[in-house]
Formats: sequence, structure tokens, C-alpha cells
Amino acid sequence: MNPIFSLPEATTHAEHVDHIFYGLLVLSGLTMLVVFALIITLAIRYRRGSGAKRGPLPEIVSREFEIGWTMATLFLFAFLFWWAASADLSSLEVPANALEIHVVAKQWMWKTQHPNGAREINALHIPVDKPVRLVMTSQDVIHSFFVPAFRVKQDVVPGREAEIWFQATKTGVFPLLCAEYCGIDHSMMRGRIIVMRQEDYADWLTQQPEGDDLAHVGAKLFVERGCSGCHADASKVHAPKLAGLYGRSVQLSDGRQVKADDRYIRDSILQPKRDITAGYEPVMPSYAGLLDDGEIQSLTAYIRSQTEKAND
Amino acid sequence: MSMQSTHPHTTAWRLWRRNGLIWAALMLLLALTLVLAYVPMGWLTPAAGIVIAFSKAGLVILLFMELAKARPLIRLAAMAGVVFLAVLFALTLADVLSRLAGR
Amino acid sequence: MTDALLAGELPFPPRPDYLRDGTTLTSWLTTTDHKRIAILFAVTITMFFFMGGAAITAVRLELFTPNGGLLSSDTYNKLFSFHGIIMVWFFLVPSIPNTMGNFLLPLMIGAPDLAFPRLNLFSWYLTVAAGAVTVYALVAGGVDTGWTFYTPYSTMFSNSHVLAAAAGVFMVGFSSIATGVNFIATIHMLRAPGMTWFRLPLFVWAIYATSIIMVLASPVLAISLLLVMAERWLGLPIFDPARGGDPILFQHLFWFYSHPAVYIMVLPAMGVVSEIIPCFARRRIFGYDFMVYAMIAIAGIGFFVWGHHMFVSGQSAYANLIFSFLSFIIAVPSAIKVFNWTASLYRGQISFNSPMLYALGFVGLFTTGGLSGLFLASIPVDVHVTDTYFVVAHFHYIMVGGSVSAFFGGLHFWWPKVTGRMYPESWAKFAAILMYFGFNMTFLPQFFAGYLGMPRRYHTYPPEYQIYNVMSSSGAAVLAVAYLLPLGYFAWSLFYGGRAGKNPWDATGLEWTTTSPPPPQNFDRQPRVDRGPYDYHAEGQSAGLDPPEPQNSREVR
Amino acid sequence: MSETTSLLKEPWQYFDRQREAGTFGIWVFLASELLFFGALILTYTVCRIENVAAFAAAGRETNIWYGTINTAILLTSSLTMAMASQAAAANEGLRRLILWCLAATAALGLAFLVVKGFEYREDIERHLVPGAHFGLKQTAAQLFFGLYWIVTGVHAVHLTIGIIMVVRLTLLGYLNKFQLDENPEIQVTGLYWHLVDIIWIFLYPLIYLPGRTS
Repeated sequence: MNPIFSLPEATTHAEHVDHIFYGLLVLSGLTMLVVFALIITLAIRYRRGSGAKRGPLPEIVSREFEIGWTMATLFLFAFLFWWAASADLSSLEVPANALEIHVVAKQWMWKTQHPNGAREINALHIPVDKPVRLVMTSQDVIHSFFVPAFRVKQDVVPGREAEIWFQATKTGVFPLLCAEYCGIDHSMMRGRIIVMRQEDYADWLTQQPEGDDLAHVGAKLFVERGCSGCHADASKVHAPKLAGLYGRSVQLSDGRQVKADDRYIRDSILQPKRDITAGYEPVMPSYAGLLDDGEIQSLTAYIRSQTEKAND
Repeated sequence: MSMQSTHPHTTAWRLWRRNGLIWAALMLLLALTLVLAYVPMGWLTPAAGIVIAFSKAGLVILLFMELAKARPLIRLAAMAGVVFLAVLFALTLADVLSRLAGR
Repeated sequence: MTDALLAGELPFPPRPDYLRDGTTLTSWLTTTDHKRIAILFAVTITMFFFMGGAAITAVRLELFTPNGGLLSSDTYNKLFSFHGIIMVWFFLVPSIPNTMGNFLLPLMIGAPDLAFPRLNLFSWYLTVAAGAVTVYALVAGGVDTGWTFYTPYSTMFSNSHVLAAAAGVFMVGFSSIATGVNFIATIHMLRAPGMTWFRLPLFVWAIYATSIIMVLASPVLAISLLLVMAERWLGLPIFDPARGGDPILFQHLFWFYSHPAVYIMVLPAMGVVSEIIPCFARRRIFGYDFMVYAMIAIAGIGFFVWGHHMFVSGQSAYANLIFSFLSFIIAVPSAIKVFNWTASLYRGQISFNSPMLYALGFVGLFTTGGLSGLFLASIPVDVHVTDTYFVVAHFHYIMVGGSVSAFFGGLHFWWPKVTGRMYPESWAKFAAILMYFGFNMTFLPQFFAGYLGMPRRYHTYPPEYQIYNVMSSSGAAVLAVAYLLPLGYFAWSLFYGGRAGKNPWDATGLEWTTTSPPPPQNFDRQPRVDRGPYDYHAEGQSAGLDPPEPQNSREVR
Repeated sequence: MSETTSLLKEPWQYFDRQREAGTFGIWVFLASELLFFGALILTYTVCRIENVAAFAAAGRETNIWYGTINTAILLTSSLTMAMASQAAAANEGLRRLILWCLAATAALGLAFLVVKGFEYREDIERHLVPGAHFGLKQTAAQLFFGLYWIVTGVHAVHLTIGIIMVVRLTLLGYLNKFQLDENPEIQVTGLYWHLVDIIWIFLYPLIYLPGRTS
């Protein structure tokens, strides 16, 4: 658990946040010092009946003073905005080689799943010095994935996917908390992020129970739920084939071009009539309510594995 | 204060003619918006419906509610509502549209 | 020649003042006199203030130890939700506008009453009815959604009395709109002859800016709660993610009201402080024009910044940047006001009566609260500290440190005018200082707990945050005592307080030119204004010790 | 000026000042009502942007004839209301004209509610009420109809309030308890009525016109 008085900086991003935080702290401290000192000295010096000089005021026209400190404050705040915004923008781009982990938030627990299928409850083992991308969704209400030591927080809204990434720089165990009020046991919805050296992480992964990975689960679902009836390569039904689909840009019937990524596949499963592939009839039934978010992630992993198999 | 300069009937007739014209314009716009709704013009169809709605609302506000010749203070009050509603629409849609585009 | 002789000992009292003009209960419950309605509001919000306070006392006791044990998690959630709802909508929003604003607005602009007196009484009845519905929600089992009613928890997953609480807040929204319309019409239409816009006291400007926000923001709150009620009660799915709804849309609608609402709470407090500081420093306010522009700017830009509550909610990065930039811009007018209050002390004759202590306390605490707002406006820091105790400390510094201190300052400043009695000054000073230190003890530790990552609304918390919670809870005990003291000596002063004359503080407002307590129609003759509001000394001079010229000086001399 | 002193109310000394305040007050209230319905229309807009296909499919299910007739009714009621308030403002003793126009406005308002009632009955029969046995297959269509019931319901409530105010004016005017000429209450009621009409003008294309082309 982190010591009482200081919070460890456990990710590359954490340092940026702390620089801005301490910068603002110094600036605010100075401003408060000035305001408090001014009030106290003026209050004492010009208390009722004191001997301080009180003749006509110096000819400083109050207008110049006002405009002066208004502009000063404006430029200072504009600089602060630029400083904070640049730190925010630089951390938006997800590095390509990020380790992708699927997180499902449920009333009062965190379920995490590694690419090879290893599943954990209220815990997440990750390698150090390697970017990790979390693809998160919620099954009921809004939760918030918050790791103080990583300076990372992201609301997990049901019905859509939230995505964050970070790169741990320190090994150790860091608390994971839920930061968005989500009901009775909101305060019990806590977990641990265990950052390990790369080799330890690899060993740990192999020892996990050989829960078949996402792609296998996806393959089974692909058949069970009847997707293969139309979309399997061998099927005679006139439906878009999925081999080599992932990552390709798809020509839609209303002329738009869309990249076939996770979100495109997810929306095509839940609302097939939204983006109809050119040259096909909008006959696919919607699976909203029939497939939960975990199953959709497995199907997406299966479709992606089809593309990787087709490429190599 | 209310000396009978004009005969009441002429005033009544003048009011009927003025408001009747505005009413006719409103009815025409209603018919137009109904017809345009069936003309497939892609995104132009809903846009036409909304533009005509704005024009009908404009007629009612400026002429029926006589905002056109109201005191500047009244016009300011009306504008305040419209301006802050526009702010609500603009910033909320800025988020919603960029969220949809950003996917 | 003290005023007491003039007002008190005349052979026959010329006419009963508004307090003694009809003392039956029905005369109070059917009054359209803005002064009486202000007192009705004062009694109502004081009751709600102590109800909300009781709820949070139990919460603070629970947080004394990491695992608590005093309250179950469900009770804890219902108590902090009740604290939020009551304090925001039934104490802070009506506190200064509906009590001091109601009482002083006609007096300060030289009017006999508000523009729509019956509408004024209607908004009091609406607040009482709304309060009854909200308290019913608590008594029947409480609401556990927090004061923010976030969907889909409030619409689909909470099985507490969300409908009753949302209905209560829905109704009090319309009371706010009615008050706003009333004040705006009064300030435009009923100013005394000679009272031009730039001769209005800053308190009237503050109430004007607040009323604009009340009128234009409250309807959107009413809609967001109406949609929650419709989804819960009639099953009409608006925010149901499975059926196309967008929970983030609710947050947009809610925060479009709730951020301007924090300016509804702090602007009147700024108005009160801008009246108290010139009076006790015997100095004209520094930069009157800029104070007015700053207030109007806060009211205007306040509608552009609500997205900074949603940086981590799933809002697009593009919208985050827009809202972050606008949030930094709105900090500028607040900074101007702090500089102007401080500059107003220069070359003054400052006396430290209790209203002045509250006002200076306000400037200090509001500065701290405002600066912590800068942290929340910058996205990377906000991502780390939002929804933690850092945010709780920020908004309590502005709402409790700012608005409640100024409310108590205003209460002490105008108490002689409202009741005609003086309160015991030494007790009042002690209470003011105790409140200042009790407040800091309570909320300063929360900044540290927040940065170290303690989330808000936690029934049990990791043990490493205990030291901060113990400090905060003990500070809360001191603060509670500081809030109870004024209740005591104000009640005492009603019966045993010395008689206050027309102008015990030698202030310059029009309200100090009529008797205290004022007659039912406020002024014997319609005052004619011939100078600006804070004429404590000649232009370009430092403060003087002799009583100042009131705004309708030519008539009085 | 003498006959307007009967209309002078409490804090005012001059009648035209009181009327100006009344008009200004109602316009400020109408600005808040604009925000009230504007937020509802924003909710509709965002939901429609996020579920374009479903809203088109659901829009096709609404009965466009009921909608068009209702719009025509409300526009006509705006005409009669404008006539009444302008005739009152003309202050030329057009008492019969004012009373007839007020009565016509109230009647048209009731007609709107009756037509709306038929439409609601038909919607219920066609299972257009969001819930378990909802008629259409797109799930997001339930969102359209959720908004449909709320928006038209809230508008109907505001219209009912308007009808009550107009009926009160008509009765008081007819029974001569109430001086009609230059009476600010007629103008205030008229402005409120026009707002209710403007809201419907915007609701019409949003509810009845989507999805008509495909």
C-alpha cells in the first residue's frame, strides 16, 4: 500500500501530472501568500484610528491598475491552459505495440482478461516498461477505473467502450479503486494492479489455467450463435466474408468509407442496419441483448485472428 | 386617452387583414414543409423541415407577438433565451459529434 | 444626537413597523410584504441548513475509522445524498437571494416592494412544498443516488425514493425561476428616480446577475430530472444504454444547470462582501465598474464551462480541451474581484466588527477555493483528482468557506436593520473566528486525502487515509459549534439586544436611511438618489471618520 | 386614464409602468420556457444523431395527418389569440371581437387536445408505447417513442394551462367583472399562448417528418 504522505509516480504519465500539479501548487501558494500578506498588512496598517498617512490618494488611475492585473491574469491562465493541454494531448496517442487487456466493470467488481484468455477478478498483472491498453466496458451502471499511483481515471459507461493506456515504470502493487458512485458497495469495489518484471509476467502468464484464449471462445460462439451460417467462407449465403476483414477499410452502401476496427464490428453486431456494406442487403438481425459485452469481445478477437491467419 | 379617431370597425378590419395575411403565410409554410418531407434529398430533407420551422416561429414571434416593434429591453430578454440555448446546443453537440467522429 | 432617541422615544410611534403591522399567523402566511417573505424564507432555510448539517455529522462520525461501523453502507449513501440535495437546493441556492435579496432589494433601490408581490409569496410556498416532498423522500427511506442523480444508476438500478427526491428538486427549480423573474423585473422597473444602473449597490448587481442565471439555467435542471422521473415512473427509456440512450447526455443536461448553480450560490455572497468591506474600511470599493463587469462576466461565461465536470466521463478529447480553456477564462473575473476587495482596504479606516471578520474570511477562503479550481481546470490534474476528496474540498471552500461565511456576515451586518436590535458583538467575533478555524480544520486535510487518491462517497476507505479523516471529522465538530453559536445569541438579541438606530454602522445604502425595522412601505417619502453607492469619502481622498453622505443626501440634509 | 386605475395593482403608481413590467416579466419567463423545451429538443437531437436509422423507422410510424391537422389548429389559434390581444391593446371598445377571438382560441386549443387524444389512442392500439411488447423491432425506436410521449405530454400540459387562462379571461370578460380594453392580462396570456404554439411548430418536423422519404 502506498505510504501516507506521498503518492508514488508509477507511470510515465504520472511524472507529467505531478510536474503540472506542483507547478500549480507553487503558483497558488505564491498568490495566496500575496493576497493574505496584503490583507493582513493593509488591515493592520490602516486599522481605524492608526497613525498611517491618509492624505489624497496617489494619482494611480484605478483603470490602468485594473486592466493591468486583468491582462496579467488572463495571460497567466492562457499559459497554464497551454501547459496542461499539451501534456494531455501528448498522452492521447496509444502506442501501437500496447498490450491489450479487456476490463469488464460489474456492480461491485472488476473483471480483467488478458489476450491469451487469462482472467482475473479485482486484480491485474501487467509487465513493467511496456505500454498497456485497457478496453473497458460496464455491464450495469457507470463505474470509474482509478489507479491513484498511475494518475489514471476513466469512467466506464455501459453501452460503449472506454479506452485508456499507460506504461508502468515501477514494479509493485498499486491500489485500484472505483471513483464513480455505483451503489451500495461502491466503496468495496477495489482491486490491485501488480506490476511485474517482463520475465516474471511471462512466467505468471504461462502458469495461468489454460482458459482458452479469446479467439477460441470467439470461434465457438461464431458457430453457436449462427454467425457461421452466413459469414463462414464456405457458406452459400450472400453475406460479407470476414477473412482478412480486420483493419481493412470497408466501402458502405451510402458511400462512406469506414475502417473495420473493434467499434465497427461491435456496432455491426448490435445495430447491423447502421453501416451496411456496399452490395449487400440489410438483412442481418440485431444481436443487441443476445450477446453480452464479454462475448462480443471474444467474437472480435476471433475475427481478428482470422485476419492474422489470412495475412501470415 | 382613447379618443375615437378611427371607427372601431375599420380597426377590426385592419387587424383581420394584417393577421390574416400572416396566418396564410404560416399555412403555406406548413403545406410546404409537409410536401418537402416526402422529397428524398438526403440530409437536406430534415434540414428543410427545421429551416421552415424556424421561419414559421420567426413569423409568430416578430409579428403575432409584435417583438418587431417591442422595446429594446424586451428584445434583449428574448435574445438572452436564444443565445444561451444556442450555447447549450453548440457545446453539447461539439462533444457528441466529435465523440462519434472520433471513433 | 443618536438615532435611538429619534426613533424610539417619540411620544407616539408614528406607525407600526412591518414586524408589528399585524401579528396573527394568517397575516404572516398570506403576506405579500417582501420583508416578511424574506423572514419566512430565513426560517425555512435555517431549518433545512440544520437538517443537512445533522446528516453530514453522522457521515463524518462514520468516517472517523476506515471501516466505520456506525452506519450501514446503504444508510451512509442515503445520508450523503440527502446532505447534498438539501444543502444545494434548499439552503445555498435560496440562502442569500431569497432572504437578504428579498428583504434588501426594494430597500436598496428605493422601491415600496418587489414587482410581483404575489409571485414572491408563491415561490415561498413552492419551496416549502418542494422541501416537504424531499423530506418525505428521506423519511420514507431516503434516496441513494447522490445529489447528481447520475443515470443509469438513478433510473434503472437504484431502488430508493429517487422519484420523490427528483420531484422535490423539480419543484424548487420553478421557485428559483419565479424569484429570478421577480428580481429582474424589480431592478429594471422599480428603481428610485436618480438611481441609474451605475449607482446601484454591488449587492443589487450581484442579485441581478444571479437572477439571470436562475431564470436561464433552472429549466434545464427541471428537464433532466423530468426525464429521470419519466424513465423511472412511466418506463419511457431515455438514458437506457441498451435501448440507444446516452448516459453522458444526462450529465450534459445536469451540469449545464449545476455549474451556473455554483455561481448562483457564490455571486450573492460576493455582493454581500462588496457591501461589508467598504462599510468597515470606510473606503469606496476599488474599481466599481470592473466589479460590475466581472459579475456580469461570471454570470455569462458560467454557462460555457460545465464540461469540466465531465473530463473523465467519456466526453471526447476535443470537448475536454474546449471546456478546459473556457474554465481557465472564467477564473479571471473571480481573480479581479479578489484583487479589488484587497485594494479597497488601501488607506482605509478599518474596524473589525464581526461582519468584517466574516468578509475578510470570505476573501481568504474564496481565494483558496478559486485557486484549487485551477487544478481542476487543467485536464491531466483533473483526471487524477476528480471524484476524490480534492474536489470535495474545492467546492466546500467556495460554498461553505465562501457563501456560508458571507451569509453569516450579511446576517450580522443587516440584523439591526431587520429586527431593530443589536446582537452581542463579542460573542459574534468569537463565533466568526471559531468558524474560520473550524472550517480550515475540516476541509484542508481533504485536499491531501484527495490528492493521495481517496475517492468521494466512500463508506469505508483504505486505512492510509485515516489520519486525514480524523482531522476532518474533529474540525467538523468545531465547525458545528461555530454554526450553533449565532442561533443562540441572535435569539437572545431579539429580546434583550440593545435598540439599533437607523444606521448603526454609518453605512451609505438607501436601506440605512429608513427606520429599523422599516415601515411596511419601506420609505416615508420616495427617495431621490443623487450619488453613487459607497460615498464614504470625497473622490481621490482616503477614508474619513465622519458619517458618510447617504445616496439621497440632498433630501436628508 | 381614469378607467385604468381599476387595473392598477399594489406596488405601482403608474399604470403603463405596471404594464411594461408585466410584459417584461412574461418575456423573461418565456426565455426560461424556451430553455425548458430547448433542453428537451436537444435530448431528441442527440438521441437522433446517435440512432439515425431507428429514429427514421420510428418516425414513419407516427400518424402524419393527425400531426398536420394539429399544427394547422394551433397556428389558427395563434391567429385568433393575436387578434384578441391586439384588439384589446387598440383600446377601441372592440369588446365583442375580443370575446369571440378568446372563445375561438380556447375552442381551438380544446380541438387540439381532442385530436391528440385520438392520436394517443391509436398509438396505444399499435403498441407504440415503449415497454415489453413494443411494436417495432429496432430497440432504439423505443427511445424515439419514449421522447415522443414525454415531449407531447409536457406540451399538452402547457397547452392545458393556456386553455384555462384563456377560458378565465373569456368568462371574466363576458360577465363584465373585468375591463378588457388595455388589460395587460390579455397580452400576457397571448404571449404565453404563442410560445406554446412555437414549441409545437418545432415539434412537428421533429416528430412527424423523419423517415418519410425512404
